Amino acid sequence: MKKKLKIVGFLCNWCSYAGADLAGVNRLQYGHEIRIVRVPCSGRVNPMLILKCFQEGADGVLVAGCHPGDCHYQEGNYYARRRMHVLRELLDFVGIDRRRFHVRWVSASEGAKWADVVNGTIEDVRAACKEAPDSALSLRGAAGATDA
Amino acid sequence: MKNLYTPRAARVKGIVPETRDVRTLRLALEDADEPFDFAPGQFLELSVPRVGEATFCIASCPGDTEHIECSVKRVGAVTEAIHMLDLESLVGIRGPYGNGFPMETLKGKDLLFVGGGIGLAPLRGLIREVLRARDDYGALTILYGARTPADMVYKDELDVWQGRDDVRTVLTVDPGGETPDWKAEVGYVPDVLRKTAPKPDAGVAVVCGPPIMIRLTLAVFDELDFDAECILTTLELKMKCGIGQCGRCNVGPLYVCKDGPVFTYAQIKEFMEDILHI
Amino acid sequence: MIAKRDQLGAQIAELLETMEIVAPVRERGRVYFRAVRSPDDIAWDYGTSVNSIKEFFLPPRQVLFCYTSGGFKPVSAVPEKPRVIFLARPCDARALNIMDKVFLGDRPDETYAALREHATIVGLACDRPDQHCFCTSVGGSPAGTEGMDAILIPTGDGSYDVKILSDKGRAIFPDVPGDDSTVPDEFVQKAEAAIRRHITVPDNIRDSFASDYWREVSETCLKCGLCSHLCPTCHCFDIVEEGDCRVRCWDYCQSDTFTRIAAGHDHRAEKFSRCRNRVYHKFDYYPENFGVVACVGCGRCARHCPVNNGIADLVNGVDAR
Amino acid sequence: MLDELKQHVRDLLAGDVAFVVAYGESADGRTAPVLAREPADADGLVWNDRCYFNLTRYLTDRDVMGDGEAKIGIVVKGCDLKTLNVLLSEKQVKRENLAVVAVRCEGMKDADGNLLAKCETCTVADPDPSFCDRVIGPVPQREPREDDYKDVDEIEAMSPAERLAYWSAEFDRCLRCDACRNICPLCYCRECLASQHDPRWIPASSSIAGNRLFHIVRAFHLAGRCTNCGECERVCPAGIPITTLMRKMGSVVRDDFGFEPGATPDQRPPLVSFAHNDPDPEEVKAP
Repeated sequence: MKKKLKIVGFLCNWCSYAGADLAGVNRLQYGHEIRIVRVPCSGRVNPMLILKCFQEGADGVLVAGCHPGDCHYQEGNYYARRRMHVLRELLDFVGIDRRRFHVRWVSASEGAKWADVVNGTIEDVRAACKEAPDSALSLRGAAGATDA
Repeated sequence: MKNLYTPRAARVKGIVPETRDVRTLRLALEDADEPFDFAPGQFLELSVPRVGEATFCIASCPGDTEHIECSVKRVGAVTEAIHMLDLESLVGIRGPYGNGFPMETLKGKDLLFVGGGIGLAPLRGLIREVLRARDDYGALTILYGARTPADMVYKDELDVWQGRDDVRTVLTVDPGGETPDWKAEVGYVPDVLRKTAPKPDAGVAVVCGPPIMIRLTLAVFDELDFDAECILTTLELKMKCGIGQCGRCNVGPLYVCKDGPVFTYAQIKEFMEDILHI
Repeated sequence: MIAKRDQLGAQIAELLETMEIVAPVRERGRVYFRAVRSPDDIAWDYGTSVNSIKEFFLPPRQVLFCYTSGGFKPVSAVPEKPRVIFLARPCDARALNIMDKVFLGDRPDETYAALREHATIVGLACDRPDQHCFCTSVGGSPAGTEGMDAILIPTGDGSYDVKILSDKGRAIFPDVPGDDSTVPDEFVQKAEAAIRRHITVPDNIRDSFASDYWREVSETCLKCGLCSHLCPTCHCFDIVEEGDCRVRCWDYCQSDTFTRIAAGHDHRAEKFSRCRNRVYHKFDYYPENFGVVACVGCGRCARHCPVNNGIADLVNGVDAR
Repeated sequence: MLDELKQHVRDLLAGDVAFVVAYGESADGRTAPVLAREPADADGLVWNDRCYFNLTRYLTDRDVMGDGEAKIGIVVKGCDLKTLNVLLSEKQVKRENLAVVAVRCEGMKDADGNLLAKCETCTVADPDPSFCDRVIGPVPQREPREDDYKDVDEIEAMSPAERLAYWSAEFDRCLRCDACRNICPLCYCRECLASQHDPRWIPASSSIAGNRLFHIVRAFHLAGRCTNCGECERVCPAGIPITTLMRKMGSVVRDDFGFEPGATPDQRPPLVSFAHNDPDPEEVKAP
């Protein structure tokens, strides 16, 4: 049975969320495997939120914010960039496929880029799932017997 | 294989708002033909599916056969979830656990109930039981305090008790908590207790409330020269298993869940520092 | 009957077909009790193990039940294959009898009871205590057989004198004549003499409850759970929600969340009171409730304490005041 | 040397210092952290190759420090000074309340008498006097070997699936005893995220997924802060190579942000700062 992917997207309110909105207004098609959570800024995304998504069974996570230099709050995404870089390195080091977790910069005018980013992410996560179905962080898998 | 920790399914059959952060649940077990025999003062473990389990004293009395009642103050994850429950919600019940009040030794005695805040809950079951057989007991005094009049639980019942001439009911609110129309006492429970100064030979005192109130109230009883054997208190320390195995609710060698929650002051005096550490 | 290591190994290989075998194995230079795949994994000549065998009776994580649409479905934590625990030291085996008091008392824990019933314990008399071992001070012996179904007594040269102690033991060693189950005096004396650490549990320990001693000796404690997790008699647990299930898992009394309620009150908020409770639980409350000290002198708390402040020293020091 | 240390501690205790965190002996005669409170307590202090404890751990221990307003003394090695610098830069201790006594160090040894790995590559055996109030002992003669990060490289050379398998086996053994966290001088959070009940970020029980999460979160929280004292790995009863995880984090902040944790007492921790030319998380580094 082909499993339906679940990808959580954290989108900054000012750029990426608006970019996704633009993609919608322009009726651009992209994968529906993504669920979007709007956040004020990519700098708001605590790594714990990302890990929690995996814990609850997400197959992939995408964090998207304004391009570095364009942050609505001047520098929020610079902090995010550092943190997400460290987190990606760490997850990779413990063997969690880095294709499951992406950090992309999408501006309010980049509707088409948003569609590409989502499709690219879905493709990557699908490829990762093909090699290992579980993110290795999911507690749903580890919780033992669950009600069918 | 079954285990001790699998609860019995129950449904919420009634919800009574008591104060802004306390509500009383009326619960009915799904397997109602299986008995749920309890004594006043015993407690149960109430589960909210996928949230957790917490310990609550049974606020109803054995005579209330229709429902089991628990009063729940909203303080943490489980109690928060309990406050979100609707009628007919599924919950889990384990118990009853604990020893309960020594009803036989209370018979024929003058009784003084001292309660604070949500601490009236375990006393309420006992008071109801006592009032059911009023003639079996001596003089009854109820001293109950809360932060403000609005924080008092079981308001209807307080009215009933106040209206009875065979019960002396003293209500008090914390200094600063009184409203313009508040007619009763103003002062912390231990201070009001000192003022009302019951006699040491008054019979048995039963105390329940927040830890600080219990501690200060017991100190007042010491001042008033009460016999520590004649003071009962019902403790609620953190519990998990409810059956004396998980190891956290002990007071010295005694487990609140198994040997309590009702203790005489004499039993726990030695370990006061370890129980009511503030 | 004298059996050689390779004979026992061959027997274990045979048992592995129908049973789960737990035995000491070497990992990163230290010895742990683990389920083994082959007798070759076994560290026959081990001295002390890091973990005790309690995890095979009180699992570190046990799913109690799962939620269904209309209620609660209990989950069994008992493995299908029966289990044999090989080469358990007398201290660890005896600890099970001590835990029985809690879990097989007036409200028997079904899982614990089943896991106890399910397991056969083949002990190994101890001729390799280290400087932290003090079993003889708390009612145990390096040659003790409490809690065992059979015992192997090392006779040197990789041979063992096998003694049967119960029917379960006989089922594992059907060829051993069961007429003699005593450990030879000579071994007992030599083994007991090899225990170098001795502690005193004062009779009047209760009198020190209010002493400043507890503040002083607990100063450097980190409040971690290392000693509790390795202790063969520590059995405190937590009950938590995980996903769609409720889980019982190990907990430890030094933890900040052990006694703290949701409203914030913590009746043992200070380090010293937790430390004191830990010592009293083992050496005062447990004897009062169950007639036996909840310590078998395995020495793990001292051996592994991150700051070298073991329970043995804490209780031993009480009397010195 | 030990006499000089004892005398200095004695003098401190005779003065305005409430207590000195130092190395002494446990009741069973092993080297252990002690709190010297009276001048006479200084007699029991020790200095030997088993003084591996990083005593700065106690500087944020609320049961020990109380309100933290009293002046106290602490005995440190050069490596511990790095941790102290992190604590100072994170404003967890007040420098003016501390009498820092540094001891020159020839390296610490494990139970088998082998020099600890961190000591082989130590470059701070002779502590920087500007970070402390007193330096005691003869100048060490040891030549440090250059840190080759072999442990980290070995794991990076594995395929992702091998890495996952490797760490799964390690994390599976974790008992969740919290010893690594509780001995860590930089795990000073009043309420650890791993213990929080509401929300429950990390499961309380020991399972591979939960344990993995615990160690990932701990490594992340120590990224750019950990000074590699190695206490976590030393105390781990399961022998999990925690320092390898920490060293990987250390190499990321060093290589990508040019940051050395604990180098000075007034650094801005790297994860609460940034540079305009930081690498992009999606950038794949050349192997």
